[in-house]
Amino acid sequence: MIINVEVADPYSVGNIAAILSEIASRLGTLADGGETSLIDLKSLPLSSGEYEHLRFTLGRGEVTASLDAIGMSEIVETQFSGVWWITHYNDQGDIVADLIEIATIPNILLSQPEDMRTGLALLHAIISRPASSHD
Amino acid sequence: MNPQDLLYWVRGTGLQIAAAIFVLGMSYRMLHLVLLGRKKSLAIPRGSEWAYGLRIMWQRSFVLPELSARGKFTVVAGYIFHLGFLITLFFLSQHIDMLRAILKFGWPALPRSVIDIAAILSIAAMIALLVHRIIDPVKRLLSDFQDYLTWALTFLPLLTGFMLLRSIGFGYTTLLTLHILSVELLLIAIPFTKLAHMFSTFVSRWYNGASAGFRGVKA
Amino acid sequence: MADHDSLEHRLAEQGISRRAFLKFCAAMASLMALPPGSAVAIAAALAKAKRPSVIWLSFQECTGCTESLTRSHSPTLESLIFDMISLDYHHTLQAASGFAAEKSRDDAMQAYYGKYLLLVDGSIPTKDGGVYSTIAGRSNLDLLHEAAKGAAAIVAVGTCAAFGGIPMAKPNPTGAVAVSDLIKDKPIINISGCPPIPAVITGVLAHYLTFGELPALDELGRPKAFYGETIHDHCYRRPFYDQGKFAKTFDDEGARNGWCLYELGCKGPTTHNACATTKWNGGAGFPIEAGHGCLGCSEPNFWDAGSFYAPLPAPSADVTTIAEVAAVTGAAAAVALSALDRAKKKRAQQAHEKLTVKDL
Amino acid sequence: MNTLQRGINAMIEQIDAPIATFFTSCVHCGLCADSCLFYTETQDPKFTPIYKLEPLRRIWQQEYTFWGKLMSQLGLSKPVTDAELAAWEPLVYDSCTLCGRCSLACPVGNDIVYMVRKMREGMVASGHAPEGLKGATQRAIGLGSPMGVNLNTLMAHIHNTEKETGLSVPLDKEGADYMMVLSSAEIAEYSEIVSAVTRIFHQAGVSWTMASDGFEGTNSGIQIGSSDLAAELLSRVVRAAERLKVKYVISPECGHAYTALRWEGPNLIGRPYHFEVIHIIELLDQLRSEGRLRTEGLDETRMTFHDPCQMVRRGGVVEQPRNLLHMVAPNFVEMPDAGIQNWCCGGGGGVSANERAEPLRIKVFSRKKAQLDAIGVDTIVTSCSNCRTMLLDGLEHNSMNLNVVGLTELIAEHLAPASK
Repeated sequence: MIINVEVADPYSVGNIAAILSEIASRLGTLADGGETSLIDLKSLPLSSGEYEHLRFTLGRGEVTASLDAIGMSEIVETQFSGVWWITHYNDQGDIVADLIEIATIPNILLSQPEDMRTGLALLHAIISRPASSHD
Repeated sequence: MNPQDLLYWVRGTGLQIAAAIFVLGMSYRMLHLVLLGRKKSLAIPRGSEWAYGLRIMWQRSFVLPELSARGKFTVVAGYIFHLGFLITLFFLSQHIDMLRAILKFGWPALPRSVIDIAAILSIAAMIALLVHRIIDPVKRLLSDFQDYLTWALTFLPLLTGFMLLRSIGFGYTTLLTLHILSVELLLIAIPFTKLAHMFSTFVSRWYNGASAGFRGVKA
Repeated sequence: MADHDSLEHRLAEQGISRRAFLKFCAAMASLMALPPGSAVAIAAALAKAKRPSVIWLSFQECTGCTESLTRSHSPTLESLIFDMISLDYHHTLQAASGFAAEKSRDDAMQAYYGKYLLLVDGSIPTKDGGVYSTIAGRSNLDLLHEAAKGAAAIVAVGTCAAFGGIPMAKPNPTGAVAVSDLIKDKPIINISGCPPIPAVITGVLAHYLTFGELPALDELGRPKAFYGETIHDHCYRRPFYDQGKFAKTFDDEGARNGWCLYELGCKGPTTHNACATTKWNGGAGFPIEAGHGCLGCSEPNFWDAGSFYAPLPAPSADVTTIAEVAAVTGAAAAVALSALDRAKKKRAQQAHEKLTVKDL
Repeated sequence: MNTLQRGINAMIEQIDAPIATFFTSCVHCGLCADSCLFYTETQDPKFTPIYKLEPLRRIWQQEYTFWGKLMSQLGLSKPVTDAELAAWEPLVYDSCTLCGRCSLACPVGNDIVYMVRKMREGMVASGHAPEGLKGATQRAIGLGSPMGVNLNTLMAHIHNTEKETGLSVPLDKEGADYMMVLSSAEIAEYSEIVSAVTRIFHQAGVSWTMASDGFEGTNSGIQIGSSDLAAELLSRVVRAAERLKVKYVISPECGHAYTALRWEGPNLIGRPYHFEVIHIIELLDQLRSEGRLRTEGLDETRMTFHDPCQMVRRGGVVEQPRNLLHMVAPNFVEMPDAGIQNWCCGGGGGVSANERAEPLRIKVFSRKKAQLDAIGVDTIVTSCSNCRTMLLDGLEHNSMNLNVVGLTELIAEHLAPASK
């Protein structure tokens, strides 16, 4: 027996339009020199179809970055400049945070002063180390 | 009692109490009315009591004589209120769910947009009728406390129901509880107030029509 | 010394960068259902967070809550958090057994008296002195009272601990009650659900860990961040509800089209939980997404609130019988009282003094 | 029993299933006001029909409802007082002609006029009836006619008719088919009717008679609301008719006489008649349809017909007068609201006999005036002698120069000569 499962347009439920207009309004604010902002996709009621639809609509733009820190993170500028899709994964590859950031550059990509100082200390240690120690 | 228990109570025990009072009260009141009896006329009839009585029961809902502006207002607003109320009562899918659970049969619901319009119009008509009752000299003279009480008891289910559909104000659980509770208060009040006209109207019309039919009066 | 106990320090020791820490905080914010911008505040708070002792007592329960927690799909994060707590007693998870197990609990209770977090899953039978559930010969009732005394706060995990749950369902043969029915002098946080969403358990722990206090609670003691709104409020099928499009059976056109399950008994509108957004099984979905209505498991007495498949507006008790009895009673009363009225009318007719022209 | 107790007792007696149902159904919508001449022409809310029944409603509530009885037992209800009944007397008598228009208007179907009629039973028993109506009733009982006419007056008309027409007017003829009854207004003012029916019946070959002891059809007892007195008046006609063994009694051109004879009569005397009652207009239409009533010539005057309330709304006689008018009046036009919804002349239900009500009655004639102004006629035809008097009176007060004629007379004027 074949059960014909037909899914009517999963996008017709109207949640996508609301998210897109929210993104548009925030992007407008940013373009006018306003503040950056974040949308937590996990807090929104999205069916899997809608999620895919959102991903498809926003698309991929010019920049893609990845971060490897307690699991991978994927940072993608969507086809709309200033709208970034940030997905944090854990070691097992599960999504632990899924965010839309409206910013000139996502905060997570910026190098952190603490890390810079750690790096700097390490760099100094390398410089001050005698050449002989290189085995 | 937590909100869930309260909701459960109004859906169960509360409804049983309200239904019992409503059914007992109306069964008592309607039968009591008719059992008071009337003298059978000894005159020779010119027409049928039953046929014309039954006709007026139905017809009086539609045929009304010429009216003044204030009369027209009452009739139009009254129609809108009654129709809106009945449409929301009998054709909102949630209500059909409830009735199906009791009656073991159901019928198709009307689209939500129609229900919305009916509810809004009904609420607006009720408010207009209340204002009219206060400002119109005839209605003001006729009105007593009961007229305002029954207004409020009829208005509350409409209001809470509308708030529930549109998610206005409180949370769903609270609104659903308030809505069912207000319906229960209404049910309890019906047998003791002029709201009993929901049934007795048809008996009134029959008596009126029967009297006219007996004399061969054709309106 | 204290600094060395902080999460930030421990992370640094593990070679985790500040950027990774920020990522962790973003994940925490998402987990705790806090605004996404609060990651920075979390980072600041976590820098000072301490490692609390946790004692987990399991009473009249099915271990589903623990199962739920261990099936959690963000293990790295959980492990980070569990790194940050000292789970000193959990009789299902701990390695120790027998007297050693009980001893570790007693030790922790003494060592961290007044500071430890008490987690409870399962309801507590109270009938007949609480004999219906015992651990190592001691009743749950006894254990709870003892452990509660020194607890900083109690987390009731699962609907059984929070509201009595299934053991308390009618006819409740063991006299089961919720933690909050017995303990009145400690802050209690209810994480209801059957089972609760794992991320909610960890989210609440993370909140306690981060801010050192319990999150804001609703009137039933549940964290507002997760239970503040209903399933219905965030259900992706909500637009269908608003349009009045309902599945009538589990295999009709409406069901296939993903319409609202209200008429099939979905309790989403009256159920406060985060299933619709946090979802289950690593975000795979939640019951409604699988085509079944919400059972309302995170609400009190969900087991006794009528059929899972009866729509919300349906009466939760039999109205027909009572109405039939009422109709007959009313009719009988009408017959009896109208006889009195007719007698009154007859008396009036007998008392009638014939009017004559002299009376005018 | 004092008069108040007697009045209240009468109301308790009268309250029946219809009345209980009507009061149960009333939603205080006020629509009946619009149907009442006295409200529409004065805009005074106290003339709202259902309001006129307030004391009766209270008695129903206190005596016949569960809560009302409970409240009375607990002493929480306000009993109906004599002063209250006195205050309501003008509402129940002066501003109600028992026209029954409200009973057609009520959306919940209350037969309001039925209740007013019943309430008057209590009012008159409690001594609260208008003096004018009391006087009329006393004259009717004592002298045989509310207007004081007697057999001698009638005999004079009979003589004149016999002289004028050369026909004999049968009196006390046993075994006739029909017994003609007249209204006191006809005997007093519109005596042409005697000649008219004599000629018509002669042409049509109707076997008829009048009764020397039962010629007066007007029933003041019905108007004042006393079944006891109404029965006494009615029984005179019944006795005469049954003595003469007639098959039919002809109700005169008088609305309340028709109601009394046709509908209330058997109930007043407590048994069915041994004869049937037919209105003169019904009989004439019947003769017309049988070809026994033939007219000649037409009256070109623009004329209209005033439907008496008791004939149409309370009697069901609507088509018959029109059939007759079409025989002789080519320029007949209907008034607005003609037929079942026609407006009362303002003097029915005893109002015409109630001098106190006269200013109000004249005032509310404005409705009839508006109806007449709308069609611009020269002659009003009607089939109720009381309406006829009230119309003449109203026209005079409004300086309107219109003729008012009785339908039977109009037909008689155009009667074709006997063909054989």
